[in-house]
Amino acid sequence: MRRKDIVSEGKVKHEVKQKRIDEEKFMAMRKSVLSLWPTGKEVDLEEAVEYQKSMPDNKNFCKVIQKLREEGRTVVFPRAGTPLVEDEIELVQTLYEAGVPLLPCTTDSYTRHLQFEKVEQALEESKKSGRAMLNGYPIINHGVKNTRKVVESCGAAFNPRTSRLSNSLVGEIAFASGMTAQPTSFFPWFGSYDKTATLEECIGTSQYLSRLMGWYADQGVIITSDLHGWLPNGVFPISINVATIIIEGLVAAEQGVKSVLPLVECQGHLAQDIAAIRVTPKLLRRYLDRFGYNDVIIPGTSAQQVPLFAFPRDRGGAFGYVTYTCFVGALGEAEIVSPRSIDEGIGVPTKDAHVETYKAANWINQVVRTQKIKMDNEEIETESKVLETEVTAILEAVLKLGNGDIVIGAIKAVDAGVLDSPFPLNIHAKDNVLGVRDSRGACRYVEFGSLPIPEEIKEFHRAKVAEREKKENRKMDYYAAIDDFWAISKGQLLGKPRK
Amino acid sequence: MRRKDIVSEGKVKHEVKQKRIDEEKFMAMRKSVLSLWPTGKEVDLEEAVEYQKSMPDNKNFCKVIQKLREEGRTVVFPRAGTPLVEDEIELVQTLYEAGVPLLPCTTDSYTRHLQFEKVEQALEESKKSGRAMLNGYPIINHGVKNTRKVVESCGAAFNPRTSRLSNSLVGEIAFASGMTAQPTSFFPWFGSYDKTATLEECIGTSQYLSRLMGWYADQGVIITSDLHGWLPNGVFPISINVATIIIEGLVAAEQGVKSVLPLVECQGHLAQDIAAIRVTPKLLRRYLDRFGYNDVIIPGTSAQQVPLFAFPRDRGGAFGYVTYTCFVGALGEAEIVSPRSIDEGIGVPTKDAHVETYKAANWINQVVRTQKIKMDNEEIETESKVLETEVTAILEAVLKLGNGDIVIGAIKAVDAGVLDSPFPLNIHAKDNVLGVRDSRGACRYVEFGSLPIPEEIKEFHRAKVAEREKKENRKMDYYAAIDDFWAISKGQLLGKPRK
Amino acid sequence: MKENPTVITGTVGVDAHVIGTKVLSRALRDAGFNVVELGALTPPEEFIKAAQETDADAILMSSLYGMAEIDVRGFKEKCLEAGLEDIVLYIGGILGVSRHKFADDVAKFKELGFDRVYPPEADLDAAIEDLRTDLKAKGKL
Amino acid sequence: MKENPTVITGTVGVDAHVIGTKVLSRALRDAGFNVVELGALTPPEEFIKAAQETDADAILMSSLYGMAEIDVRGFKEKCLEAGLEDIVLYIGGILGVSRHKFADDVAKFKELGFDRVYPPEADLDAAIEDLRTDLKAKGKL
Ligand code: B12
Ligand code: B12
Repeated sequence: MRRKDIVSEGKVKHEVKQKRIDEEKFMAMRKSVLSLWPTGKEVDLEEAVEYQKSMPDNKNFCKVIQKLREEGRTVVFPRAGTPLVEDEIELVQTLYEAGVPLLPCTTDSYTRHLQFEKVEQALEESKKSGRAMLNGYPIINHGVKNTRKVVESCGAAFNPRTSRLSNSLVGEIAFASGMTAQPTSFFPWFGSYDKTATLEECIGTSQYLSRLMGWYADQGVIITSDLHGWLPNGVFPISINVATIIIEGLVAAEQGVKSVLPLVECQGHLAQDIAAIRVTPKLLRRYLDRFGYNDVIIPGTSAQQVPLFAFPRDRGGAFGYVTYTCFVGALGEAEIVSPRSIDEGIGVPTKDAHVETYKAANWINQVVRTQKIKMDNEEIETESKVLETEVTAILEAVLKLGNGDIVIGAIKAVDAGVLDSPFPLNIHAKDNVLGVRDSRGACRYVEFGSLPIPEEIKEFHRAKVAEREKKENRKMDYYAAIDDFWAISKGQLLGKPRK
Repeated sequence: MRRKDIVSEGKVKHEVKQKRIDEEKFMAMRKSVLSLWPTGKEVDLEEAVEYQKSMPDNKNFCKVIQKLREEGRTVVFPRAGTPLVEDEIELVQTLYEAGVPLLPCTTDSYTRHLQFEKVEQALEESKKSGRAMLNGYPIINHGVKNTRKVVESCGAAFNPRTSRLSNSLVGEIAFASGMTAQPTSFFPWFGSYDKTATLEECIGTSQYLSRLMGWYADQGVIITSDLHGWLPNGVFPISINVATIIIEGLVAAEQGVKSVLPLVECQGHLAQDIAAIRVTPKLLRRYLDRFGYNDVIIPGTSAQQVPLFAFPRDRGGAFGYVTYTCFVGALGEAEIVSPRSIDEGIGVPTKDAHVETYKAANWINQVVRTQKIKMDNEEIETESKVLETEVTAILEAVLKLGNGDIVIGAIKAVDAGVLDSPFPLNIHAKDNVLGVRDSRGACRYVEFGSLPIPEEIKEFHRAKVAEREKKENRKMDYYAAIDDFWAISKGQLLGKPRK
Repeated sequence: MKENPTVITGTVGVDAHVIGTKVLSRALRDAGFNVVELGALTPPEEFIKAAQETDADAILMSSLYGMAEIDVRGFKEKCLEAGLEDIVLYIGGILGVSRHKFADDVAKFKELGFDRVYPPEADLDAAIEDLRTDLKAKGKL
Repeated sequence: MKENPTVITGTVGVDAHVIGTKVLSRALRDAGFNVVELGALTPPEEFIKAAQETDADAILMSSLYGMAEIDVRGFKEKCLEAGLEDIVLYIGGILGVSRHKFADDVAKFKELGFDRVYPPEADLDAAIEDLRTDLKAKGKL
C-alpha cells in the first residue's frame, strides 16, 4: 500500500536545496518522468513552446489575471473535471460561457495514484455506460493531442490540479497542451495529504515542476505557479500559511518560475482576511526582490475558501458562507475568489450545486467590484501590522536556520517546530500549536509551540484571548478550539461550549 | 368593483390635518369600526391594557428592538401567516425556535378586502381539506380570544401586516390580542397599492391606527409603528422615501404614538445604503424633537429589501442578492433586516425557501455583527451629507406648503410634485421624476421634476450621471433607467443596454 | 387596415403591480401604437368597455400576483358578447402561484381564449413583433 | 473485564481527512480509553494488525472521502480470520459520494459487518456511551 517508492519525478534524483537543478540533470529526470506512460512521448518541448507562443493572451493565466487587475474585476475559480474528452469540452465551454475566464482541470483519483491501466478501463466503461466512471479528467492517459482539443475549445486559460505523485508528469502534458499554470506548492502535501513523506521529499517533487516552468519561461512562455502554503486545519492565525506561501514562492523563483499567484485562505474575520489579501503579495514581493528575483511577476491574488472548517450542511448556511467569502474577497479586491460549492458539507457537488454557487458568487463579485468600495479602518491596519511582523519573524528564523538557504531552513524549521500548524496529517510535523478566536472572531494563538513569534505580539494574542476568557468565563483551550472549529458550520463565528 | 365606499375606519369621518383626533370623535369612529364584524365585540380596551401590561418584555416589539440594539445584534424579520389557529401556532413556534424574536402576522387577501363571509367559507374548507385555502391568517374572523392563543404560544413579539381597507379593525383585534406593532404608513398605499385614493384619504385611514396606539400609550402600553414611506419603484435616490418616512413619523407622533421604527430601503449601493441606515433615524429624531415629540422612542432601524427591482429568478443569484442585503444591513448595524425570500422572482415562496433564506440571512448577520466592523469612508460621508441635505430641503418645502402643518403640506406637495416618485400606481401622483445609477452604482436623479432639491446637489447628480454617460457613451434616459431596473436580477448593478 | 393600431393595456383584477404594464405601454407607444393605458387594478369589464369605446385591435393584459386565472375566467366569452370577436388577446406576467412550469400557464390561458401568453421578463421587442404578425394576419395592419 | 479498554482509531484507505479521527481519539482518551491512534491513510490490514498486537476491544474507523465502501469490503471477514471475532466495529464520517440518505449508509455498513454507523457531525459523547454499552454487553467493561 505504501507508494513511497514510486516518485512522480521518476527514478532520477537531485540534491534538494535552494539551487536551480542543472540542465543536464533536469533532462535526465524528464526522460525518466516521461517514460511513466506512453503519452509522455507526445511531449516535445521545442514544439510545445511554439504552440504556446501561437496562443492569444486570454489563454495565458498570468495575462488574464493582470487584465482582471487592470479592469478591477473579481472572478470565480471553480473546480471541475470529467473523464471523456467530449464531455470535458462541453463542461469547460459551459463554464466559460457562464463568465469564468480561468478554468481548472481537475484530475481523477487513479491518475493521482499513477494507476494508468485502471484509467484505461474506466474510460472504456465510461464510453460504454455513458456515465462518468472517474472523478476527474485523466490528463495523462488522454495525452497532449486530446488535451489540446480541450484547451482550444474555449477562451479560458487552464490550470490543472493533481496530487504529489502525479505532479511532474501532469505538468509536462498540461504545458505541452497549452495550459499555463499549476501549483508548485509542497506544504499542502506535507501538512494535509501525505502522511509519511518528509518536507525534503515534497520540495524535491515540487522543484521539478518549477524547473519545467522555468524552462518555458527561458523560452519566453510565462507559466504561473499558484502558491498555497501550509493550510491551517481549523481556526489558526494565518501567519504560518503566509510565511510558507512565501517560502514556496522563493523556491519556485530559484527554479526560474516567472509568475507566482499567492492563494490567501480566508477564515471569516473580515479585517484579518482583508489584511492577509493585502499583506501576502506585498511581503512576497519584498522577499522575491531581496533574493534578486525582481523579474518574477505577481499578477494578482486569489482569496480562497479551502475547507478549513466543517462546512454548513444546510443550503441556507452554505450560501451564507460562500457569499460571505466572496464579499470579503471582492472588498479586498482580490482578482480571484475560490469558494467551495454549497454541497461542500454534503458530498461531491452536483452540476446544479456548482452552477448555483458560481452564480451567487458572481452576483456578489460584480455588484461589489462595480462600487470600488474603499475599505480602511483601524482594525485592518492593526491586523496588517501584526501579520507582517509575524511573517517576517518566521521567515527570518527559517533563513537563519538554513544559513540563508530557504530550502534547508524550511526543512530544519519543520523539525524544530519553527514551522508548525495544528492537526497536521504528517507524522513529521510537530503539532504543538493551537488557535482560537478572540471575542470579535479574529484568529489568535493560544499555544505558540516553538513558533518564533516576537514577545510583544505574543502579548497581543494573550490579551485578546484573555478578553474572551473573561467575557465567556471559561478557559480558551483545546476544547474551545474545537468549539470554534465547528462554529462556521452552525452559522456562528464563535463556538459555543458543548453542554 | 370600486371599494372606495367601504372605508376601514367605518362610517364616521374626521378632519384630516396634523391634529390629534379628539377622544369623543375617536370613540365614535371606533364603535363604527368594531361593528364591521362580530369579533369587534371582543375588544375591551381597559381589559386589553391590563392584558398587555401582564406580558413580559419579550412580547413588546419596542423593547425587543431596544434589547437587540444593546446587544449589538441583527435579526431577520420574516413574512408569514397561515389560516388555521393551530397551524399558525405551529408556524410561529417554528420560526421563533429558528431564532426569530420578531414575528409578522400576515393577513389573507379576503381579510384585506373585508370579505369576512368568504373567510368563513375558506376556513371551513381548510379544516375539511387539511390544506390552507387562504394566503394568510384571518385575524378578524379569528378574533381576540383565538389570536391571544397564537401570541401566547411562543416568546416572540408580533406585528400584523394588512391592507388599507382592513387596517383599523386589524389593529383593534391585534393590540387587544397582545400584538405590539403595526405599520401606520400611508405613502405605500398611495404610491403602490391604491390606484384612486387621495393622499388625504390614506392619511385619514392611518390616523385612526396611530390614535389607537396613542390611546394604549396613554395607558402605559407602548405599541410601535413601523414607517415605510413612499417606496421607490425602481432605481431612484432614497431621499423621497426617507422624507416620507419622517412625515409618517410626525403624523403618528401627533396621534400619540410613542415608538416609531423606520424601515430603510436598501438599493444595492453599500455607501448609500449605509448612509440611509444612519441618516434616517437621525433626521427622524431631529424632526420629532423639533415638533416637541421628544418622548417618542426610535428603538432601532430596519434594513429592508422590499421588492423594488425584479428579483433574480435563478437560485444562485437570489441567494447573492439576499445575503448581500443582509451584509449591508449588518455592516450598517441595523437591528432588523428584511430580505425577500429566494423565491421572490418565482412566486409565493415554499416553506423550504423561507427557511433557507432566513438561515442564510442569519449566517451573515451573526458572523458580521460578532466582528463589530467599523465602516467609515469618504463615500459614506458624502452620501450621508447629500441625503441629509436633500431630505431636509424636501421636508422644509413640504412644511412651507402646509404652513407648518405637515399633513396639509404633504397633501399639497403631492399635488405639486414636490413629493414624487417614478412608476407610481396612483393616478394622483405626478410621475415626473426618474433615477439611474452612476458608474459606481449609486442611485442618482436624471429627471428632478418639481422636487425641491438644492441646485448644488442637482449639480452633483448631473456630474455623476454625465460621468457614466461619458464612460458608456450613451444617454442616461428612460431606457437606461429600465436597463438599470433589470440589472440586479441579472447579477449586475449597472444595466447593460439592450441590443 | 390602420397605420397606428389601437391597443389596450393594464393589469387585471386587484393586481397592483403596475411597473410592467407601464414599461410595456411605453414600448408599444415607441413602436407607433396608439395605447390606451388603463394602469393597475383594472376590472376585466373595463378592458372590454375601453376596447369597445376605442375600437381597439388588441388587449395586452398583465398580471403578476398569481390570481389571473380567476380574474379572466369567462373573459373571452364576454368579449364575444360585446362584439369583440376579432380582437387580439395577449396576457403576460407571473401567471401562477409558487414554482410551476410556464408551459402549464400557456396551455391554461390559451384554453381561456388568449392568443399568446408571455413569461416574466418577456422580451418586449419580440412580443411587439408577434403583435404585428397577428394583426397583419387579421388584416388589421 | 478491563478498566481501560483498548480501541483503535484511524481513517481507512487513502483518505487523508485526519481532523475527525484526531478529535475522536482525544475524546476517547479523555474518557479513559487506551487509544491506539493510527492516523489518516491507514490500510485496512493495519487496523487488524494493530488490533491483534494490542489485544484491542474495538475499532473506530473514520472515512470522509466517500470511498469507504470499497476500502472495507471483506474487512469483517479478515477480522474473523485474524481471530478478532469479538471486536466491536464502528465506522463514521461521510460514507457515500454526493447527496444521499444516511439510512442507506447504515444499512450498507451494517451489512458489511459494522456494529454501529455514525453520520457526519456525530455527537462523540453519545458515541462513547454507545461504546460503553456495547463493551459491557460483551463483558469487556
Ligand atoms: C415590485 C413588486 C411589488 C411592488 C409593486 C409596485 C407596483 N405598484 O408596481 C409592491 C411592493 C407594491 C408589491 C406588492 C405586492 N406583491 Co409584489 N412583487 C414585486 C416584484 C419584486 C417585481 C414586479 C415587477 O415590477 N417586475 C418588473 C416588471 C417590469 O416586470 P413585469 O411586471 O413582469 O413585466 C415585464 C414582463 O413580464 C412583460 N409583461 C408583463 N405583462 C405583460 C403582458 C404582455 C401581453 C406582454 C407581451 C408582456 C408583459 O413586460 C414587462 C417588461 O419586460 C415581484 C417579484 C419579481 N418578479 O421579481 C413581486 C411579486 C409579483 N409580488 C407578489 C406579491 C404576492 C405581492 C403582494 C400580494 C404582497 C403582499 N402580501 O403585500 C402585494 C400585492 C399587491 C396587489 N394587490 O397586487 C408575488 C406574486 C406571487 C405569485 N404570482 O405567485 C411576487 C412574484 C413576489 C413573490 N414571489 O411573492 N409587489
Ligand atoms: C478539511 C477538509 C479537507 C482537508 C483535510 C485536511 C486533513 N488532512 O484533515 C483537505 C483540504 C486536505 C481536503 C482534501 C480533500 N478532500 Co476534503 N474536506 C474537508 C472538509 C471541509 C472538512 C472535513 C473535516 O475536517 N471535518 C471536521 C471533522 C472534525 O469532522 P469529521 O471528520 O466528520 O469527524 C467528526 C464526526 O464525523 C465524527 N466521526 C468521524 N469519524 C468517526 C468514526 C466513529 C466511529 C465515530 C463514532 C465518529 C466519527 O467525529 C468527528 C468529530 O465530531 C470536508 C467537507 C465538510 N464536511 O465540511 C471535505 C470533504 C470531506 N473532502 C472531500 C474531498 C473530495 C476531498 C479531496 C478528494 C479533494 C480533492 N480533489 O483534492 C481531497 C482528498 C484527499 C484524500 N486523499 O482524502 C469531500 C468528500 C466527498 C464525499 N464524501 O463524497 C468533502 C465532503 C467535500 C466535498 N463536498 O466535496 N479536505
